[in-house]
Amino acid sequence: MPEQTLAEAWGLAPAVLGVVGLGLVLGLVVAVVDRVVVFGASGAAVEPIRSSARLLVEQRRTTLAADRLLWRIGCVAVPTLALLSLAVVPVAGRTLWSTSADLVWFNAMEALLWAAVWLVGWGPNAVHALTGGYRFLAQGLAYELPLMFALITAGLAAGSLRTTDVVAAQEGLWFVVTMPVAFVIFVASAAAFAFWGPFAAPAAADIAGGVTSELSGVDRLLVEAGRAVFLGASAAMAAALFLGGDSGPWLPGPLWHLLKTLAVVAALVWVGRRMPVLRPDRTVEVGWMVLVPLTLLQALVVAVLVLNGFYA
Amino acid sequence: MTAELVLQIVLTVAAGLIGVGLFGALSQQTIVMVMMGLELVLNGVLLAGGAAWYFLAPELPDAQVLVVVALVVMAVEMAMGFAVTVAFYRARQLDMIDMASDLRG
Amino acid sequence: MDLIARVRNWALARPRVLLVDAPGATTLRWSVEAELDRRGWPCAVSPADTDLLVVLGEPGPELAEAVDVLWSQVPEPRRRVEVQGTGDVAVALDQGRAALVRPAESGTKEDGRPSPASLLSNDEDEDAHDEGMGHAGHEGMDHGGGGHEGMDHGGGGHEGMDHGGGGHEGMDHGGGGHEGMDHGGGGHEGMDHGGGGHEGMDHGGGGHEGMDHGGGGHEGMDHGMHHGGEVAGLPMAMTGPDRDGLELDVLKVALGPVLPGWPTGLVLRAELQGDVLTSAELTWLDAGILPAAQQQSDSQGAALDRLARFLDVAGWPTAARDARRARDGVAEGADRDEAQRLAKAVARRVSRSRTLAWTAGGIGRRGSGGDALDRVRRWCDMASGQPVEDLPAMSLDEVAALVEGAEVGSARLLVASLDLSPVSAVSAPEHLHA
Amino acid sequence: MLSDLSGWAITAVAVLGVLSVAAGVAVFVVDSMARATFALLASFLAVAGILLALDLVYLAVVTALMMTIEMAIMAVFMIMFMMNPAGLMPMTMVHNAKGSAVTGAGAFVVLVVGIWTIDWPTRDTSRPADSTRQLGEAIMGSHMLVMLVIGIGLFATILAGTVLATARGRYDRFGPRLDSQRPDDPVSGGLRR
Repeated sequence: MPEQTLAEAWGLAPAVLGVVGLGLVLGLVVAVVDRVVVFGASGAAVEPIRSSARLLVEQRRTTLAADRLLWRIGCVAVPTLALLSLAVVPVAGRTLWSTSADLVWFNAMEALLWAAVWLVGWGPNAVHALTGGYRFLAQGLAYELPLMFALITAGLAAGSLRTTDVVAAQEGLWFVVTMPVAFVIFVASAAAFAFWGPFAAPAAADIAGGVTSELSGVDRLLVEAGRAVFLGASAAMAAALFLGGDSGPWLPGPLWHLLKTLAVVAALVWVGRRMPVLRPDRTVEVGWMVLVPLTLLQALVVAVLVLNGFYA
Repeated sequence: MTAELVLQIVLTVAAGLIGVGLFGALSQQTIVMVMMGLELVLNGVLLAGGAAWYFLAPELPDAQVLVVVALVVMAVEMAMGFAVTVAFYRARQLDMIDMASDLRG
Repeated sequence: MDLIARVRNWALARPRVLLVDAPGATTLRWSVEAELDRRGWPCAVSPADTDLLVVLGEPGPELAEAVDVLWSQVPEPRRRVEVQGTGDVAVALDQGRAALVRPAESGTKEDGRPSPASLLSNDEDEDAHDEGMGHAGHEGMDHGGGGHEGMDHGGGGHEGMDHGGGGHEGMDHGGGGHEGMDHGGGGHEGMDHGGGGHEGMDHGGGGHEGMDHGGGGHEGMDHGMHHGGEVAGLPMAMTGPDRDGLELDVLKVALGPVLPGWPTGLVLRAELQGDVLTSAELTWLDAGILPAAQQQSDSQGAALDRLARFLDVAGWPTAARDARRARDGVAEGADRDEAQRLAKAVARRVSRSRTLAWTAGGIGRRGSGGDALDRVRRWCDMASGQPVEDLPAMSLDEVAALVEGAEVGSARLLVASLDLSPVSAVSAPEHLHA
Repeated sequence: MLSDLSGWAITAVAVLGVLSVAAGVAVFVVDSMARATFALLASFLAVAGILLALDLVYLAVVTALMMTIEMAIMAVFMIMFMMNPAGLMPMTMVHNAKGSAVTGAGAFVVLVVGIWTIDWPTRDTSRPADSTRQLGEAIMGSHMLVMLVIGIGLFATILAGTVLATARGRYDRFGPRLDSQRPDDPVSGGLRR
């Protein structure tokens, strides 16, 4: 265990607060960029905060015979898991807490997010929300494996599941050069797990907002914030795993990481908002039939490179 | 607390999970609920395997491998269980074990 | 206090608006949408997401009832605004927002409307309601079992909404959806009362058609469903055949009459298995007393409007926004060239989009000729000012036949790709735009 | 070796242990299928937490990952097949409850007696620096046979499960002569239309 974790360096409470704050900032960034693209620039930076405040003054909706316990658990779990997935993203060369299986941790948080969103759809006992929940299950199942393989590919090249090691392994060459497919699929799958943009079918307008259709007040704020934070965390993770994290000339490392994260967010939103929502019955087949083999092929290529000593 | 005591506590928890799981697997009528009982039993095995590794033989990977095997068994059990349930339901519109007593041989 | 009021004012500066356009209020809707776009007020997609409920024109009795249900689902703070004519759009919206910000006045009693308290009250209240009903063994309530409430936003008739508790019958009586729903928390746990018809629902898209013991709505018997036997005096779930050969539970739903991008007043009643619709049936609310169809004077604007609504459903907000702006520009005529350019651009963008073709293609092909995508492309041609061929009219029954066996998403896209207006319930002409 | 497991860790293990058993009991107590499924998930997550405290990071995280996916799928199946998905009709669907309870309790008692009477050979042995690496090297080295069998078993499961669960074969999709250009599916996917 060479390097310290953030929790050891700063103390547990400040480190946790710092990461939570960072997560919220990332979520805000995602919301602002999204808004700029969708509605134009006017007052974009304020608007997400304003709608958060609006949701805070709003009453929480209760529906009849709702499974209130599971509903509330789901609503709270969505942002919590998004923040937990940020715990293994390196910030300033350190992660909030370091395990020997960081990449799997990130993946596990994603899987838990999956269950949490399903609960949000199930809880209110309403047909649109439940349809959204089903859609999310199908979508999540199809994109879980590509995402897993994309993560593992980066770990494979670095010879470690620890994110700080992965960043360190990119000193010579960013991983995106040798694993562009894994990078793109990672970002796309992250969007699918945040059911954002073209993958927003679980919360699409055709089912009146889907999993979010019965949410109001704090509940909606939690879920929407969780989606944004998760997207931001995934962008930061993508920057760390494939774009060399905080490596870069002149500027301090964390700033580089932030810039790369912003670039990933901007690219994602710019591309994602150019297309309509993709219907799950179409995307799911692509996920299984195209993306899984592609990521496996990518992993194979990387494995051959590893054996040739390319990354050494 | 000695290591042995902690080990015994953890193993007792595992035994509790196995006991509850056995009760569930034997008493439930719905196939899916039976599977949940079996999953609980395997959950206890996971826990016992982890405790055995930590307290008894951390220098050997065998206990860890056992846990991996238990996880895989769970996955296989789930997949096959659901496949059988679907096939069964498709054929006979039933999902309860007692309704299939004619399969007794 | 002043600070709180200010924060509130700031937070609600851009309320989310749910538009309900009564038949005949199409042009009014255009001007309201243009005004909302100018102000940057977003449109809500569900009542839970709504601050201002804006009712345009004069809804008929059935639609008004549906709007009341919709209103009952809007969380506080909320305000209902009725707009009758084009002139007072901005004033009405301003008044609505001003009233929304004032905390004291946003009470539920202001409209003198019986507000279903259990839907809107907070948790404590709801618990009190549950207990208040005093049904022993009423566990299911808390376990999130029973009635599918809020199945459709503004689901028409809200029938079977008995506050008392006894028999309430299912769907076959008029309005849309909301079966199994009773605000008091009583009736749908029918097993305790043994009373009238009771349609409990279960989540899995499975319609527990609890057969009543007393008489009442014997629905579902004619679907050839199987009885799983009786448990605790109640029959088990009814199932129906589905396309995968599994006889799974069915859930009765009603889509409409108010949904984003959906022709207001149209109600789709169907059985839902998972997310597949079967036994679909389409009706218009207030079918008997529909006003004469508003002849769309501006076919290009109308095409752009339809395009925008389709894009809403297809989940393409940027394109939908551009289509709306082009429509408003064409309608207002202030900057015609610019509007024409925008209209052409958005039409080209949509008709050439390969992603849209990939995701929305092939829907509803079985019926007459082209699929949803072809119809949308036809609108794109219309929107960019090109002459198009007339399409044969499509009656509601034909649409229902197309919807049969489609998923909810496909059904929504399908309906959004058609030019359905209330008048077609009677004579079924598709407007001839040339 | 006890210095490894701090007081906090022991407390966490105890709390999570109680939680896992309580959640396990809840599986068979609650009326709602969704709640039963997620109670089981809670039990798994508690066990994963204990494994985490026992320094088995990879196994803990993988348990959470796999079990979450399993439970999410299970919830859907459960709701598909159960006539009582959400506690609408409180009913017991058990057979031989007494015998089962006796069996379960009996197994528990025997195990507990064994656990508390055996003299466990806890030794102060060297702990590997990285349990994940230890496991990885084992299944890719000395225990590779296990991995091979697991791989084959999972692959066989995928095939067998699909064959069992689907009612449609290639003749249904491509016609009796398998000469149809497009598969006749209820819903066309994203690749072939």
